[in-house]
Amino acid sequence: MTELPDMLAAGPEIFLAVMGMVLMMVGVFSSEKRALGIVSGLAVASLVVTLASVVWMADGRIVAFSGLFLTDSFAVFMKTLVLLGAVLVLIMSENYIQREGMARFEFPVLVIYATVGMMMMISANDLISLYIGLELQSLSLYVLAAFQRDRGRSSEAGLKYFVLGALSSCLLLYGCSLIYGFTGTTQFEALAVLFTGKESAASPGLVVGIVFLSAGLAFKVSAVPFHMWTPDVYEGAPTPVTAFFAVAPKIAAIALFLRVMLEPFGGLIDEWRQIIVLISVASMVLGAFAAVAQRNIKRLMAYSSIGHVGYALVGLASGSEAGLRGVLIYMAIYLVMNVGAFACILCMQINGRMVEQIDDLAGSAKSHPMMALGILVFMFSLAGIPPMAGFFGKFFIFTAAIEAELYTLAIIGVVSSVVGAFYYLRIVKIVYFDDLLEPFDKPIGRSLGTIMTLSGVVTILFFLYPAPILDSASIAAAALFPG
Amino acid sequence: MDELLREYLPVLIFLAIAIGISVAMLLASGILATQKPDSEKLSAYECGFEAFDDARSRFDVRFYLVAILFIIFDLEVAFLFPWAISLGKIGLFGFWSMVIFLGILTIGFVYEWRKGALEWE
Amino acid sequence: MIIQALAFYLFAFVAVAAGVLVIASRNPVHSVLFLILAFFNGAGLFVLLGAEFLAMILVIVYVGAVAVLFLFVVMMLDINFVELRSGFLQYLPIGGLVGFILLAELLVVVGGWVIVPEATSVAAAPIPPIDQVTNTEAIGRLIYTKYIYLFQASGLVLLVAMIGAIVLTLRSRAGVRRQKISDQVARRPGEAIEVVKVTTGSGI
Amino acid sequence: MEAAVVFLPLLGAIIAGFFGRMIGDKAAQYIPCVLLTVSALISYYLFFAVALGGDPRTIVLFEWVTSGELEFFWSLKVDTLTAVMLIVVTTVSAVVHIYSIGYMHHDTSIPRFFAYLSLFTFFMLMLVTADNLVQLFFGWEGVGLCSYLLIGFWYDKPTANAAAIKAFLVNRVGDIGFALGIFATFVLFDTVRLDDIFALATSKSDATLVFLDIEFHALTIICLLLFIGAMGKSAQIGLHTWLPDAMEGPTPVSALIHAATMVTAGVFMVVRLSPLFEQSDVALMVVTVIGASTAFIAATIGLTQNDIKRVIAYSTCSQLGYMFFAIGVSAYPAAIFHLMTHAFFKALLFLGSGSVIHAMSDEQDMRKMGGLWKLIPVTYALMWIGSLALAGIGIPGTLIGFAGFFSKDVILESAFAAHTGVGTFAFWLGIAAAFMTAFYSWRLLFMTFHGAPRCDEKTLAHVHESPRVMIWPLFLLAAGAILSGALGYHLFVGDGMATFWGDSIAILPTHTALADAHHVPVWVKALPLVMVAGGIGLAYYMYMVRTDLAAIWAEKLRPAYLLSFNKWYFDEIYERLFVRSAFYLGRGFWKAGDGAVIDGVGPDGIAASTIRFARRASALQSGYLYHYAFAMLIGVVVLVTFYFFTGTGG
Repeated sequence: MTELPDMLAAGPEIFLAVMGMVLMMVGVFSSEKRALGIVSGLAVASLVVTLASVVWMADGRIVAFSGLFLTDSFAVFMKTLVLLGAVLVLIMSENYIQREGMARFEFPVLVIYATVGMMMMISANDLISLYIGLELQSLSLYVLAAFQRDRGRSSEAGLKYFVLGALSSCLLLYGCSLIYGFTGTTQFEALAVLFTGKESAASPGLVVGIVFLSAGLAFKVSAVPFHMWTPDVYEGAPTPVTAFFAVAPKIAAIALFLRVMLEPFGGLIDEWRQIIVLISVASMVLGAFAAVAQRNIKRLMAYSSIGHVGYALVGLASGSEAGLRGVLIYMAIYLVMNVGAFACILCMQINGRMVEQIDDLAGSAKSHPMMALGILVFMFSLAGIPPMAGFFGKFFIFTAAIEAELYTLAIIGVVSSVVGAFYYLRIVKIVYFDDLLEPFDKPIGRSLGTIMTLSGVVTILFFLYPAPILDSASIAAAALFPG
Repeated sequence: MDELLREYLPVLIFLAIAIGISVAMLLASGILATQKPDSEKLSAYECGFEAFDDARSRFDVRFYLVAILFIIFDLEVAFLFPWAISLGKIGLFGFWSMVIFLGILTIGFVYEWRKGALEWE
Repeated sequence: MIIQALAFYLFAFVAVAAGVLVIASRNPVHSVLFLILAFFNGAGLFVLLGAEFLAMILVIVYVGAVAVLFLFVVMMLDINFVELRSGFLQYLPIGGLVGFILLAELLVVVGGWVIVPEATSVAAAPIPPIDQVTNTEAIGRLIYTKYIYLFQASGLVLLVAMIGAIVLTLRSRAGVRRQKISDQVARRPGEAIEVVKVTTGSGI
Repeated sequence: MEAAVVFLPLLGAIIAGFFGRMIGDKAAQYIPCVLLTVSALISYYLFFAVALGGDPRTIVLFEWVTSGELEFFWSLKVDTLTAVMLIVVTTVSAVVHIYSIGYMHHDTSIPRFFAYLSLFTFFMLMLVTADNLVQLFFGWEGVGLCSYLLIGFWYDKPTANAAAIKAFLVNRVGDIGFALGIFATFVLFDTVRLDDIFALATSKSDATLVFLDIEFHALTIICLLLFIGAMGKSAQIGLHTWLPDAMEGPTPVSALIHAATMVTAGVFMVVRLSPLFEQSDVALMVVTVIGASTAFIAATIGLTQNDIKRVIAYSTCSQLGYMFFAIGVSAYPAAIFHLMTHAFFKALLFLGSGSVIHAMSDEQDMRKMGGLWKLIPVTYALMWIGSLALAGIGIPGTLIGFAGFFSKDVILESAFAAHTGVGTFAFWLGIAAAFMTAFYSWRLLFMTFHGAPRCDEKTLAHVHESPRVMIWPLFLLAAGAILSGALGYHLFVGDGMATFWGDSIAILPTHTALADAHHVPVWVKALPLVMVAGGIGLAYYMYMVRTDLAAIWAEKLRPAYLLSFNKWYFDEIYERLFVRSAFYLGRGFWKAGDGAVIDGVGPDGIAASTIRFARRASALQSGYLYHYAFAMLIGVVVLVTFYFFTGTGG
């Protein structure tokens, strides 16, 4: 029987879900015009409150709801990132949704429920709660992707994402059922108990189950070869939604990936390491190469995110605490960089019309020096050029990989990041050295400007005062490696 | 196990009979009735015209909406059966948990109503 | 027992055949109908397993709702299925190959079927004996209390599904006059009709 | 407050640099001056509080890096040593700032100049207040950067650019040594925080580093590496070639950076790390030898130079040599003492020569001067004071004398009192250098101010005393040049020494050179003075009485003269050894390596293949749903198969 303290552990999630319903009611009962304004304001507020409570309630490892739900410092770290991403994206998107004919109060509500789903994923402690959280999140995301229902590309994106997502869910479920069939349990602790130090426990069937499971997860983090949806969806979806896709769900899915692989199946690392290595190499290489040919900035960001996932998976493949720490730091930095980059992309509109071609950026340094500077900073950081924050993310990952003696992986990673730098820098070149074709509109919204500046400053000055992120990352990493 | 299945035996027999009868009817009409088909007879009857186009026309998306809403509440109802059976065992806690569940879906219902998704213009 | 075996083979065979036909049949509406048939037989198999709740759910939800939905979808987007199918053959070889490999591997898996020895020790919720507690009740005892977290979460999933359906498909069309019963009832002749004196010879 | 000292200059730099245009030249000049004066005053307060009050302190600003066992903070360590450096740096810097208002008034980019100047001061203060090696290195590189910017301040002058680049490169050589030293320190001590290092120093005194399977005495290696860094900054022999060329920069810069502060950073660093150096006799010996040779060789070069600023530059070089061999005999206080006095009188000399140059409308060649003393009497007097201080005139055994007298003599005495081979070597070279110093100082005075004017009428016509804003600061420095020695003697190297320095300087009890310095035979005390007098006399004879003598001797001792005049051919040798070969190497790499291999295979090759690959990769993106789904299925199958072939459990 579940008692109240159990519920308290999931307090933030419950609060957010309830707030979601409240917002729906507020939305439907307030007048058409004012609904969106009120609801999005409230949504941001409640997300912030949730963030605060997550951080405030963080104390050690609590298992609740008869082992279905778990919160520990790892979960707290990841939830913080996810909530931050959600809040920032909501704030950034306000102008856009007003303009682009998607001014409906369901947008913030769906964002909230997606966030609830992600939080459930992050603190899932059981294959079933993993799946439920995943579905809640994905379902909201499918709708968000197709939110601009009158634009063909948006609906197409939604449909593609939905169908492929369903397929990936099938794979994931099939994996889960194999695992359940071979072990008779879905609980992470129980699985961990079964596998600690017993290679014998790994029957091929079980590992095939794990492979299917990781295939499903790989789809959610858009790792090769399950990445195909990413470019189309990123391009088709409304830009704020793309920004959301690029940060929050990705971080949540990575968190899930890490937890599933390291906690229940940590004992079987020699079984799955090869597979993770394969996926990560493929992602890094494809992310680096395919992006070069892109003309559309959102597609480019899609490939870049594929590449970044590849790097993150390097940390997972190393399977050590250092590696995990690396991934956490990487995701934190990744969040900042991408929010900033998308803030810049959201500035790209020519007399009221959004533009997405890279060539539209040509020479914007002359008309929008600040935005251009932002792009410069974020592209450098994404390319991992010191002393930008992005460099340190890669640095920690690769050092971990080398400690784990995955030399080839590290080398491939470095090489592909070099190739990656090629297209990031190409953007900078276009921004600064090409001739100005048609200036973007001024002024960019205040919220956009603020977010851009903030994340830019963080990106540049990270190296001066990295301690908070590094420390909390180490604490979070320690949570998955008890003892 | 067995008696469980034995409970289902009538259903099985019923199925068999139903299938048997329908097959029999088809066969009977096939065998007994006289049939001289030609193209005109087989063509779709549209008051003497040639058929204009494919019989399948696009549905209005609203059917789809209704169908989805139907599924959702269908599922909700499906959850009620086990609850009803085991209510004695699961006590107050179980009761309230179902109430909360219904509450959530009621919110959705209110939302639909206000949005006017339930009325057929 | 012979009946049981017969029933099993009947259901299983029909299910597989229906499954094949879902893919094979040219007319998508037929495919949906075959799907329904497959569902039915699946339900039958569940019954044979003693999981009658699942069987009923399968019939109610899948046959009753999902299949209908599929029909709508198929009706809604009138794609020329013939040309969609045209690519089918050129993918057949590689598709067959992939399917074959997958099958082989799964066979290997099933061949190497060893349940982890301690599996039973860690089982989450031991299943009560079927002859005392029907599996419907067994489920009922668990999902509302032990698994309340998942139960409410699935409630949220349904809620999101509602929102999604409405957001994506509901559009209020202009120029539709809704029926407002209260207004109609409250209506008085005075508001509706006007008595006009008409002098002969001159029109209104 | 400690923070204020350090960050006020930064504030000034920011204001002058970023808002210079906005607020106009005037403000851009005055604001940094005011800020610096304030920070100077505060640092005097700190000097009394910390050094005399004897309470050293460390202020943690904020955490910088914590990664594994590598952890350190941004923090300000203020002990006696730092306090002394603070007053030296801020005072000279403030003076130079004010002086520059006058000196640069006709320049076009005043805000930039002041921004650089203040920025330099900030980095210098960062350097002296560092409490860990990394922060030290931060300041170290910062001052290097600023010196580069300031030497090349007149970037339209090709010589200036060349000099700037040369300074930068030569310093890099040193910095590599320094950086390696820091790494080695971290390897040995697992920390870069100075206090921890000092605490561990004795315990590690016979630790060894294994490199290429050869065991080295760890601390010796570390100290030598660090000392290479110091040599670069402080222009010790071998790495000194950049200093004279650095005179291409504006004169205030030469005064501030290349006489008073930056070049002494090396000395400061070594003294700061005295606990390490004390542990390694070999390192100390090296330091002594290098220092003494520098003092000697630089002095010989100074004899024959004709550019007024270069003469002073070489004298700076040789004075730094003095400081180093003082360190070498572990008379650290003496070194710092000399550092302080030298800062005053050398800045005075530079600014004085600056005002000469100003008066001569930017003429720097002494052969074109002469007979100026009537025209610019104040500057003349100031130059005299500076030279007297530099030569070290004073009455032994009393507290009467110019600053240089006390500091230099105590150095020589402790070198003698060290009673080691190298000590004696240093002593005699020092004596010789003292003689030459006196000679070239007065040669400078006579050639510049006396005899018949050798410049053309026009220049002579408007030779004028510099404006007040340039003269007044000099008086301050002059006061320092006269008094600082007498005032500081007791505290710095006298009986007050122990209490004054506290534990900011560590000297092994076995190293008693400085203590013994006070009881050396009389002739040792007197000898320097005699030499100096001789030097002055000779200079007078050669440049006032028999003016033709110089030429004749130059003829007679042609080889020696040429050797000295061509600065011992250092530049030429380096040109041959490094620069040329580097050029050949570089060209080789560029043509063969870069052009053929790298570009061919690398950028161009990769870029080409990348684009080809990219086309393929994005061709996969057909946009058809069922292609994607299919790809996913294939992916799963591939993964499972892959597992079956690689996985261990299969």
